[in-house]
Amino acid sequence: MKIMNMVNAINNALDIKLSEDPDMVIYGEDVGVEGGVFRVTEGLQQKYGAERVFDSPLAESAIVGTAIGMAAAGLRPVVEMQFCGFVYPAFNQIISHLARMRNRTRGRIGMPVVVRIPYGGGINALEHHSESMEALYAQIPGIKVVIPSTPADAKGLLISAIESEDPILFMEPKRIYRAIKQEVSEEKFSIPIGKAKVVTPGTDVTVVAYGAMVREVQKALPKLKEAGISVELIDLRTIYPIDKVTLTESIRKTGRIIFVAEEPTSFGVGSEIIAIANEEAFLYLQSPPKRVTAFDTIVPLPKGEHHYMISPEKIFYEIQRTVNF
Amino acid sequence: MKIMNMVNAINNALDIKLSEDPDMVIYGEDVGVEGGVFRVTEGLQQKYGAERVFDSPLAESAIVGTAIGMAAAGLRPVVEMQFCGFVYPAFNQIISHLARMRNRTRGRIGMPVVVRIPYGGGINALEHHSESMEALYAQIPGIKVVIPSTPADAKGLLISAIESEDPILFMEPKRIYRAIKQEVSEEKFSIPIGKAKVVTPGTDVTVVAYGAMVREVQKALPKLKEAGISVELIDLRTIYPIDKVTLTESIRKTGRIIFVAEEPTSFGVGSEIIAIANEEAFLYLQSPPKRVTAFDTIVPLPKGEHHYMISPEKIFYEIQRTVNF
Amino acid sequence: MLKQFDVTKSKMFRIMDDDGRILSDKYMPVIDDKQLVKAYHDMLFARTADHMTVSYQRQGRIFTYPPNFGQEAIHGATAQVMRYDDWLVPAFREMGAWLAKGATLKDIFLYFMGYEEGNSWPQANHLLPISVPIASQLQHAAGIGYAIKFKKLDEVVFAFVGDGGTSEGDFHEALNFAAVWKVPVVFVVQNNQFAISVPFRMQTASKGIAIKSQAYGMPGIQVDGNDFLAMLLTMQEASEFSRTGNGPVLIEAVTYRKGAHTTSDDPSKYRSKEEEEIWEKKDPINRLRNYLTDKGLLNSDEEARLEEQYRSEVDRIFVEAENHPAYPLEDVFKYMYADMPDDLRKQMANHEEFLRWKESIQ
Amino acid sequence: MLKQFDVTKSKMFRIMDDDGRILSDKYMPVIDDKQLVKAYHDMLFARTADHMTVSYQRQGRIFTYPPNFGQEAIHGATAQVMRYDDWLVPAFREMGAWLAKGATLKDIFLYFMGYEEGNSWPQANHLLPISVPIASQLQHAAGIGYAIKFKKLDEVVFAFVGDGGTSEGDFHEALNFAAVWKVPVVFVVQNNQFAISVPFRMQTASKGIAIKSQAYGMPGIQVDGNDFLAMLLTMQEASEFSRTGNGPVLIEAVTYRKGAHTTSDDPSKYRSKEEEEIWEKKDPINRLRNYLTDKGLLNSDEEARLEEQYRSEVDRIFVEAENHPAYPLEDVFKYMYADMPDDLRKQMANHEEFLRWKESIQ
Ligand SMILES: Cc1ncc(C[n+]2csc(CCOP(=O)(O)OP(=O)(O)O)c2C)c(N)n1
Ligand SMILES: Cc1ncc(C[n+]2csc(CCOP(=O)(O)OP(=O)(O)O)c2C)c(N)n1
Ligand SMILES: [Mg+2]
Ligand SMILES: [Mg+2]
Repeated sequence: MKIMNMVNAINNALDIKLSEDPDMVIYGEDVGVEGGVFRVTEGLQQKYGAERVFDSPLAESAIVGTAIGMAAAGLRPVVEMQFCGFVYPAFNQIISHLARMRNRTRGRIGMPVVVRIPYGGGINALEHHSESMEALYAQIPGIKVVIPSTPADAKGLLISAIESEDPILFMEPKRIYRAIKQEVSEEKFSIPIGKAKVVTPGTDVTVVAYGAMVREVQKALPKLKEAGISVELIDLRTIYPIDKVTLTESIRKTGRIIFVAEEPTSFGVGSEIIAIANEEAFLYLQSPPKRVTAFDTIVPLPKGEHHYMISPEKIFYEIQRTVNF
Repeated sequence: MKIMNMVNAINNALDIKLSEDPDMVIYGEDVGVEGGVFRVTEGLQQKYGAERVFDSPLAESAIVGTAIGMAAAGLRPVVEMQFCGFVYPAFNQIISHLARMRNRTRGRIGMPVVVRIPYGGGINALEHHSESMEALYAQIPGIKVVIPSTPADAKGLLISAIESEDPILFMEPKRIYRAIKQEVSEEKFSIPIGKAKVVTPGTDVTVVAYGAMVREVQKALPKLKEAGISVELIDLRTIYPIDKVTLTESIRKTGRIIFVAEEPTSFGVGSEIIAIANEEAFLYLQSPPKRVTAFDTIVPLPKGEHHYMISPEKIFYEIQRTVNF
Repeated sequence: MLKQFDVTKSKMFRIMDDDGRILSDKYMPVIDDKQLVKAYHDMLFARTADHMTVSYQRQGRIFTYPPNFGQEAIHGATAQVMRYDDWLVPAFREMGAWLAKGATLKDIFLYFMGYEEGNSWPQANHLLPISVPIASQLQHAAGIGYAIKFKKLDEVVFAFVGDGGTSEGDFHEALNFAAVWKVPVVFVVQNNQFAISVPFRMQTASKGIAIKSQAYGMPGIQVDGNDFLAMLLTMQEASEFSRTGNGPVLIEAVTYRKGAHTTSDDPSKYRSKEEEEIWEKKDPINRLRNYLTDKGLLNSDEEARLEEQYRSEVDRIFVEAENHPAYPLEDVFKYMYADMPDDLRKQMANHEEFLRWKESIQ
Repeated sequence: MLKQFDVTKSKMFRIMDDDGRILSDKYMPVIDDKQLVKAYHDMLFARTADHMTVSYQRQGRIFTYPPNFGQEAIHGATAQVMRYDDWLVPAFREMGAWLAKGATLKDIFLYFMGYEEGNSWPQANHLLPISVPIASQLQHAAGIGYAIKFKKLDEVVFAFVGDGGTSEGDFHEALNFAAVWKVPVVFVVQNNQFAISVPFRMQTASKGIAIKSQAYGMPGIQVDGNDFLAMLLTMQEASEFSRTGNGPVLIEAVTYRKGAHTTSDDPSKYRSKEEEEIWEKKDPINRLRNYLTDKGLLNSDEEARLEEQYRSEVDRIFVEAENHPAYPLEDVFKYMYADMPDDLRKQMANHEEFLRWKESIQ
């Protein structure tokens, strides 16, 4: 075991898979020589050579588009989009090809491609560097969306993602890239995609979160305990396909559900969680499912971001109100 | 009054606004000489000249991107994306600029741009020509999404859209481009954006639909009536911002809500409708809100499309089950 | 020719004139007579199938179809140079090339009848499916090129796009990546003068498409796409160039879309009969026929017999395709992911329940 | 020069050598001495502000900032040709040009401190905001160009992008549209040799960027972007060309990003000291200073005084920006739409309720 932050853990997962699978390649803007603007791929080009870990020209559509071709020809590309706000030029390749190639060819051409996307706010960044638009991707039939909340999860989920025969958007909560450190095994291990994790069992209310928000909920837990509220915290881990079994069991037990995320409120993952709560546990619901999510606005620049980001206080406040409904 | 189908009505709205506003221009692929692949802009180039109604090179990103520049410089562009499946190359311009320019410049540069998008299935089309991905757009902070269900609505809503100071994605249900004919005034009139319409008042269940699905629900109404079920049919008309007042009133009255749409089920407009029902009318709900929506799959090619499209029978079936919950 | 061609100055490369007479035999492709006749027959077969598909569509037996009429020499020449392990990355208007790569006509029919199956081409090696989003497929070609180079394979990618497609950003990015990576991709632009109704001069202000190769530091050539011999030599040289590690090539094949854009389109709205007549004189099959006839390699009786044979073959295949089993519900779900997620399984089950109810009330 | 320049052959256009000595006065921009000195001072001011901004960032008084160090001659030349009604479409590394267009330094500071306000530039005419998504802004420029032509105005658009940006599809589409529409846009590529860590040679296999103009049928020119005089002549000719109805121009201004990509970047990871030293000798301000000194137009005492004055002016403005009022909650919502939708109003009210609660428990 070794103390790792999420950057180390992702780097370690990439390293393990590169050493195991000669057909795996990594590329994107600045991922080669520099090791990525977040240093996630640091050292990998030196270790595996510039044919397997390399810088590409500055064009997101072609980064994903060429990965599709590589996958069709038997490689396993793991590509990086530099920031969540810069995936959009690749949107057409993602939705029209990456997500559709398997179905279009009746299973003949699968797309074992991982697209890594650092996302989310809270780092005082420039415009377009702080968005949480995971719902955009979760709704695309044909891809899966995975978001880790700890270094160990990042490693285990990324290894599963790279081994998956399906295209995975692997969204990395950059705010906690270095903020959380924990012991992580240096051995290879994987965590299954499509399974949520009960972080803290509880009885009064189910709180669903993922990514950087899991930690924010955890920060609110002591106060909630003080207030006599027993929270069952679920880390979704996979946004699509959602683990409805774990969710439903928990909601049926607690009768209350609160969704916490950085994303804008409307048309988000939270809407889907509420829909699931209704479809699967309607008769168990004791209060309206609640979204503790960002405004339906553009993420403000740093000086205004505190208004926008979800704080542990706000989480506490909303949970308390829901339980007292 | 004149009998018009939706193509005629949209053409008429464009004609009225072109004649009124010398700064309005229309362009896109094949919209000029040919009048569009659906003939929506037919005759307009002849009438207003090739500087105001014209063909552009084949590049959706630049069609939207240049419209942004034109709007910044005082024009009012109405651009066409040829099919719903071909908007994606323009996704970056839509989400990163069209939706953000006003906020970015603290209101100094507004974006009075209309992007017309024929969308939806049921026309035996090739791949990528049948999608209903309105939720992708509805969730983008900074734009509005409008979908008409009749010729008259198309005209009135489009006139509002063109006059709006905000960017509007105007999604046209191509399946009913020519299928519905009605009397439409040739005079100028407008229908407000952001207001839903109660198509049929009723007491047992609220059914929310828009676009081509309004007609499919209407087809199911006689049988539902026979079965003794009184349906309040609401045509959403605007997907964002949703008219929560009309929705809430209706749900509180009927206690039941069913959402009918062509879109994939998960992470869709339906999820948001269910969230609204919970947030605004939780204590009134007598049965779980229900989505009668498409599978979370890619729209099948024509030979499989009947499996995928929502039929009046399925609408009847689901409504009956919900009412009998 | 490729080496000599100067995209900033040279005129379109041709070997034969509009009547199929050799203009200059300075550059001639190497191909033996038998193979040449076979190439001609393959083009004839493709044209026959194409024409018949259009009429099936008119009869309502097939959905929208984009005719290949007039562009057969490009596909015929490609067919001659593509090896079994080479890759073909189609747009949607290269039927002759698909067939050469191993796609069956039945599959092609199934596709345009509305079955995804028809786009999976199990008999073909290294053939990507038809790609509808314009120009997007070129990036796949660049990626395949990378894989070939990475694995040190002896393969070339042939990637197709139309003149309209050169305006898309994906065209630019694909050519740029392929050139920076120096990978074996032959980009073939079928400049058929139109993108649906939009004429080429409204697509770009550049002097043609071949010159765009300058932007990427790759060789380019503008060739008469209706001149089978010029097209063949160009494809031979380009594929050789790419195969031997010199990176990508851009070919502008100048041709004319003699038919409609698709069966839903009416060209009379946007182009003149006169223009169509000018191009009628440059028909690629007529030109090759004249050339072969002059060389004494064709026999018109046999050709009539062949066409007859092709027609009945096409029709037999079409009827076979028409008798394809119905599209099962499961097929909507089955190929979305390697393993079907529970959610999809449940959505299918719910729908089956509905179908049972529907049946029960009838 | 623009007319004479052959992108396929000509060497980079320069007027002065690395020491500021005139290589040839065959092509010289028309500018009077006073104006020339002013241009120099403006560049000096921009550099002073740039350096100080970097140090404010190091002091934690400002967030991420992309230094302009080394690229000032491009902005200085642009400043000289832009008229009040001309448009400037920035990327994010042209501070001197923004200032010339009427942006205030205070606004620029506000922006990099994290206020959108700083990007709205109320004092500037026809200046678009800073655009972060690489190359996307070029399409806006083409659209503005269309509006200018449509309204028959006497205006030109100056649109900026980096060398990395030329790889994006949006670059291609923007230049193509502008050329097809024949609209007055001067596209300026600041080829500063790097896109963050990626060197230019990995960005494209073409012989530079100017040659890419061939793909669009527009004139192109490669100019020494650290040579103020060459840059000025080029901008004069290009804007004149566009202004008189001849359509767009592509300028490749060859320069060097002497600083880091942004204040979060460390160039020592990917480039050598030797390379940096080579470019140090080509510094645009030093070269212009040498030229002006040789002409007897500068006085080193005055310059020292000026720099001192600039520093205190910049600092005064920075402190003013630092004292800008806090960002009100309402500003998050207020500018999303022309009229605030009920939903946003409610989200704001809910948040205010939470804030009241939070206050109440403290
Ligand atoms: C991204 C995208 N935009 C629009 C379309 C609709 N469309 C289909 S074919 C076509 C014209 C293509 O022209 P060209 O590239 O010249 O090919 P051709 O049809 O002439 O073979 C258009 C606009 C599409 N399929 N994809
Ligand atoms: C679409 C997009 N992708 C990625 C980024 C992240 N990014 C910011 S600047 C930059 C490099 C830009 O290089 P270049 O165009 O040469 O401009 P320079 O920074 O050298 O001025 C990158 C990759 C971005 N802002 N937008
Ligand atoms: Mg064409
Ligand atoms: Mg650069």
